[in-house]
Amino acid sequence: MIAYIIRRIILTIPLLLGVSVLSFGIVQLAPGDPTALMMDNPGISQEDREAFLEEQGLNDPVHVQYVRWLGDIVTGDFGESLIYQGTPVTELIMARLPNTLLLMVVSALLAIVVAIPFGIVSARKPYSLTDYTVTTASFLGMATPNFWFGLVLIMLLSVHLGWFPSGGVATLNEPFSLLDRIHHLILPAIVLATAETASLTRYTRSSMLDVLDQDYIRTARAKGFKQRKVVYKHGLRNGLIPVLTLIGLMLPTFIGGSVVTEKIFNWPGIGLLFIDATFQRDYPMIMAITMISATLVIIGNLIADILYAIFDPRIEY
Amino acid sequence: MASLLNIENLKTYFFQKKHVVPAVDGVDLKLNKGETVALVGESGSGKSMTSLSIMGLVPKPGGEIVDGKIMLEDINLTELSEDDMCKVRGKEISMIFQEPMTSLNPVLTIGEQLVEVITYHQGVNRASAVEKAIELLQIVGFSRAEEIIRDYPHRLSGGMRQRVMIAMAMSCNPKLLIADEPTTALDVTIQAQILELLKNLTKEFDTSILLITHDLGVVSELAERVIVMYAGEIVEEAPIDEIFDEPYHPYTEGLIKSVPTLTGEIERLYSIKGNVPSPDSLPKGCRFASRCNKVFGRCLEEKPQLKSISNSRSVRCFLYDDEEEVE
Amino acid sequence: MDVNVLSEKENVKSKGPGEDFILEVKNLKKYFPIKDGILQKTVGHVKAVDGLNLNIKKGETFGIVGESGCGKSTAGRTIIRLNKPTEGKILYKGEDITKASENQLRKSIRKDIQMIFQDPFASLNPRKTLGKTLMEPLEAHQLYKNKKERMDRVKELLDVVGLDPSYFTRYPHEFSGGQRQRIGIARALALNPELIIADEAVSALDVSIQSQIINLMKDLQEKFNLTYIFISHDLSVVRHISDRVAVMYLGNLMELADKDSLYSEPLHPYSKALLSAVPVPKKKGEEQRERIVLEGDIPNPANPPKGCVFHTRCPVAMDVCKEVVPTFKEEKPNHYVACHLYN
Amino acid sequence: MTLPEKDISKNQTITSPDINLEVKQKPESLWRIAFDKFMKNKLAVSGAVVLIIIIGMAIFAPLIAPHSPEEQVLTNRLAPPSAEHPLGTDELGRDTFSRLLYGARVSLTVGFVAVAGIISIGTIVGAVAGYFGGIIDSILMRVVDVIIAFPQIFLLITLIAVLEPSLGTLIVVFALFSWTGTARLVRGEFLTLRTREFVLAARTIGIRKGKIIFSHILPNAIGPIIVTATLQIGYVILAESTLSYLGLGVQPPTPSWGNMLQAAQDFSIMLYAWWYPLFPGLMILITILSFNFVGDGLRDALDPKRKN
Repeated sequence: MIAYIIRRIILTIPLLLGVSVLSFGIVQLAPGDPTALMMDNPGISQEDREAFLEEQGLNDPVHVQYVRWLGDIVTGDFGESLIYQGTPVTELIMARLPNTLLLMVVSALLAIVVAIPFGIVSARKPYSLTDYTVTTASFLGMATPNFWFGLVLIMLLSVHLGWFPSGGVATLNEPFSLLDRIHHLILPAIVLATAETASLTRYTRSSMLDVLDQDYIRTARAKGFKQRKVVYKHGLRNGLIPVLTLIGLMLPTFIGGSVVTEKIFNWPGIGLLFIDATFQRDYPMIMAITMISATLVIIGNLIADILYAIFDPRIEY
Repeated sequence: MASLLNIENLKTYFFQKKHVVPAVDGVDLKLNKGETVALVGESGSGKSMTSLSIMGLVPKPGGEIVDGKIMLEDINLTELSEDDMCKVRGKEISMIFQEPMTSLNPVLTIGEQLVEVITYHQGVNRASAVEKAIELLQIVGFSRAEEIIRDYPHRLSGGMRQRVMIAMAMSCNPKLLIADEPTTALDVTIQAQILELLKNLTKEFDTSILLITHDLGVVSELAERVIVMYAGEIVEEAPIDEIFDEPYHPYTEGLIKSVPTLTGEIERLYSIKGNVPSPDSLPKGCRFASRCNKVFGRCLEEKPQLKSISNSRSVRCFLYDDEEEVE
Repeated sequence: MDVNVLSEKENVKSKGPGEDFILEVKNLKKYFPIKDGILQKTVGHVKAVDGLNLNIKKGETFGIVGESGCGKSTAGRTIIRLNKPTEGKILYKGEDITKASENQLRKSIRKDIQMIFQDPFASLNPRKTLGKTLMEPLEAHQLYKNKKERMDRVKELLDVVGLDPSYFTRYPHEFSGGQRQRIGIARALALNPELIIADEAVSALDVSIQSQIINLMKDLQEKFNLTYIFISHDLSVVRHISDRVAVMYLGNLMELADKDSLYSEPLHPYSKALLSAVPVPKKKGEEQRERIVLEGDIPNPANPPKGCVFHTRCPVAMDVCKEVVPTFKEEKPNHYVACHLYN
Repeated sequence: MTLPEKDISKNQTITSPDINLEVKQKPESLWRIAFDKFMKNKLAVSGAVVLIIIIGMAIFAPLIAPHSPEEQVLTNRLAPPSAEHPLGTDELGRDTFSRLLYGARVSLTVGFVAVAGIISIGTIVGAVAGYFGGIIDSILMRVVDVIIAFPQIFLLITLIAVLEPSLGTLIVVFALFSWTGTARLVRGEFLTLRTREFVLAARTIGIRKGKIIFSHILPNAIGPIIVTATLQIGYVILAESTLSYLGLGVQPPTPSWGNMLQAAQDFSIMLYAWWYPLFPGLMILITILSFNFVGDGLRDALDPKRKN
């Protein structure tokens, strides 16, 4: 088992290298150089610009720049932000990361807690009224654009009814209060969780339906177990093993979704930071965030794979 | 001999959007205590569906027992509630299936799967159930039973898994064991092991077996009586030592002659022409008429009934219609 | 492995004067690599076929029997070059096709050697009509002048295998298993082959259909002077259809003989056990045959036993069997066996 | 007791055709069966009808739209739905209904064109990887792994920000970075199909590689490809509207469902003109829902394992 985990971890190294090449490469596609915005400032002269380019090593060939960048990020140094001049990118990201993680973890838990029971209930009685209701809801959930859903919720529950704050992580200028934090978290968490809850429900349902069709379920029934025990003891674990992988694969969508959700709710997380960075062409920041998010995805999948191996005895190491 | 299982006029139909498929269409079947009876037929003959009907496991939605009685001693199984039926399954009647590779739950250990059925039906505690499980595994031929109970199914070969299935089926000392093609998926040398095991076990436990198979060789290894099914109906019933020498129904005869022998005395195999009729468009008369080489006018018009020819034999064929019933 | 070379020589030596072999297989091996580890290095091999020597005579039916995992199907697929052989030689009419490229094969054996597959449901392309399926080989080899002639040929083929030519435009899902197997046979016949490898060709069929197909194959053999390699796990069927039979176990040949001598007096303990394991319908007054029930399971072909591969299950195993690979030799005229009992 | 003769004569002819084939007028191809199955699925059919209506509206937008999408009537800003403006007007007094119709053109164009690209790239990569296997497969799949590791939206946002947003950029970016799922799917299909017996049979007959891929394997993999294409269109439309909403997609004044919502975030709009954000969002929802229904219906209809 340990050997398997180590092997899997080692296997991610080339993947991370590939990811770094792409993160670095995309930004190189940008026309002009990152000093373009600076030149709008009349206080900066052509000499200053040259000096800046030289200092940042931007005059070097691309591969040299890449290797240097890679060397730096391995030590956790993503360079300095071009916008928040002089502040290390890592510092800015670390300041925002807890907010994003809070939002993602809460939404993910919400999605799992809602989706799996509904998926199972749906699969136990396919084509029943419950199943149709759950299925309809999941179809709607998958088709609803989350930015619009957020907008509608804000319009209805914040603007018109005033039940929830329309954005931010906490009320400004107030001392820390857990209730206040939760109050701010509810709407963004729901918005971020909706689409994933819907697809996870569908997936759980079809996975359970598959399992309930297997020969060993018939064996369990032939032993005289009641339907309930058959579903929960013999079906559930088999049915949830593939769901585990899906949860791992959901991670990129969650991270992606957080960009939009943070934007709507003005949630000061990585996503918001990223959008601001793209509009202002803060290249070190863009590279850092894409690199970090891809790394998170890879780690997430790694964990899902390892869990899969733990839960499925058929996987041999 | 006291009768253990008595099926009367069993009809299990499948309701599809366009048509109704009579998978089992009026089957009468008797099984005595300690007896092994083989239900023989080709695919689509309704033999497996008969066994699932007895177990109350007809696939739903779609499948339904529409008529008939299934008496296990003096209980009519078709009238039992699902909860009561659960007390019969696995305890009074148990079943082993064709596919040992997929019939065990892959994420539970062998021990867990054996223990759960023992504790469930016998109300014993876990420790004694584990002991019983080890004992059962030894009975079915595992020398390292203590290790096997901690193993997962995928570590075992097909033959070993079928042994586990048999141990599981025998764990509550059932009155009836339904074996649905128990050796079809296995290699011959493994098949021989399993047949040997089944033979010894039923003697030891005094369990009746309903053996479902298409293999006439397997039938003669295990069964005392043979019932031949065709297109949802029983066409012939006979003791094992008569059927191969003197089959009555043209279908049975064709079936026997179709199989090449190990001694190779037949130069050319007999072949029954055509295919089994599709169950959603059965003919009006005898269901075998279109393939029968002794067909005559009446067969196409009228449906023959299953008729006793002697006290141990019956056949569904007009050729025997003028026979006196022998009491 | 030297042993196999030896036996090959013997096998060849024993060939009577003037006997013509359509196919010669010499020390054929097919190993499938087992990959593992970070770099997916090959850590071992499944020795599916491990030194096979066969000489197939023109016009005969050569049966290969064995249980699952014995390598019989791999042998068939390697002979027809669906697999690349790991070692050894395959000679078709004296021409070495062991290493021929797909292009060379198309010019040489693809017309002459054909295959009939096991699963009638998987062996036909579900999106092609019967007509298209049968036209395809004719088009691929540009036989016949025009479409009309090719269609005539297809109709002729359908007639030969007992299918109504009006089925030309039907799709596979409209046919029963037996009919599909007839189509598979028609496709194999389309190019007028000399050798047909039938891999479990009747195993998936119900008995009443199975006999139809067996009879058809026998008739076609007579009519077109075909040579068959008939691969099956069913000993009765193999006996019925074959002239000579080879018994395989774990990638190795155990015994090879004319069917009568093999079935009436098998020499190898495995063949004996195999034959005795087959359940047969008993007639009245017939004695219960003595049965040899083998202990245990077939070992994993990735890790076959040392010495004689059968020694772990052999009821008469000796010490020598655990160490030394037995030679495959002619114990009686035309009756070969690989067993230390006969040394 | 005498029994009648039970001898069965031996002269069975082997050429007797199996007689039990139902007589049908026309051979039923798998497409025909799939179509029939699809037509029985009410949700799928209604999804298809809605899509046809939406596509029709987009094509005939100039004929249907009551106003020009760019016509501003500054005196009539944020008007509620009325006979003149069935879905009200926006903050510049433009007719929402007309803008929705023209927005549909943008969304559908991006959806269909990008997916055409996605499917082409994905199918080619997947087919090559799946059929040839080995080292080619390993390299291609590692590339897929790398792309899949990025949350899609990050790649899209970065690229579009870097490359300047436009309709063309959107399509190219979608096509270049969303094909991975299709590639994996096609590869999987090829891996299973290439070992199927009918493909082996084609090889023993001596059919050329190219023909085997295009005439034997691909037609049997086309079902899942069509399904994924349908679902992808919905996904791309969603992604396009998200980007436009963020200001990275189609640029105003060209209307798109996403950028119409961008303008609607304003607090006062939410307070006084609730109908304005409602309709573009509903259009996106209905369109994607319809694509999902159709995709799901196709999955059931094209899956040969599901009988009836």
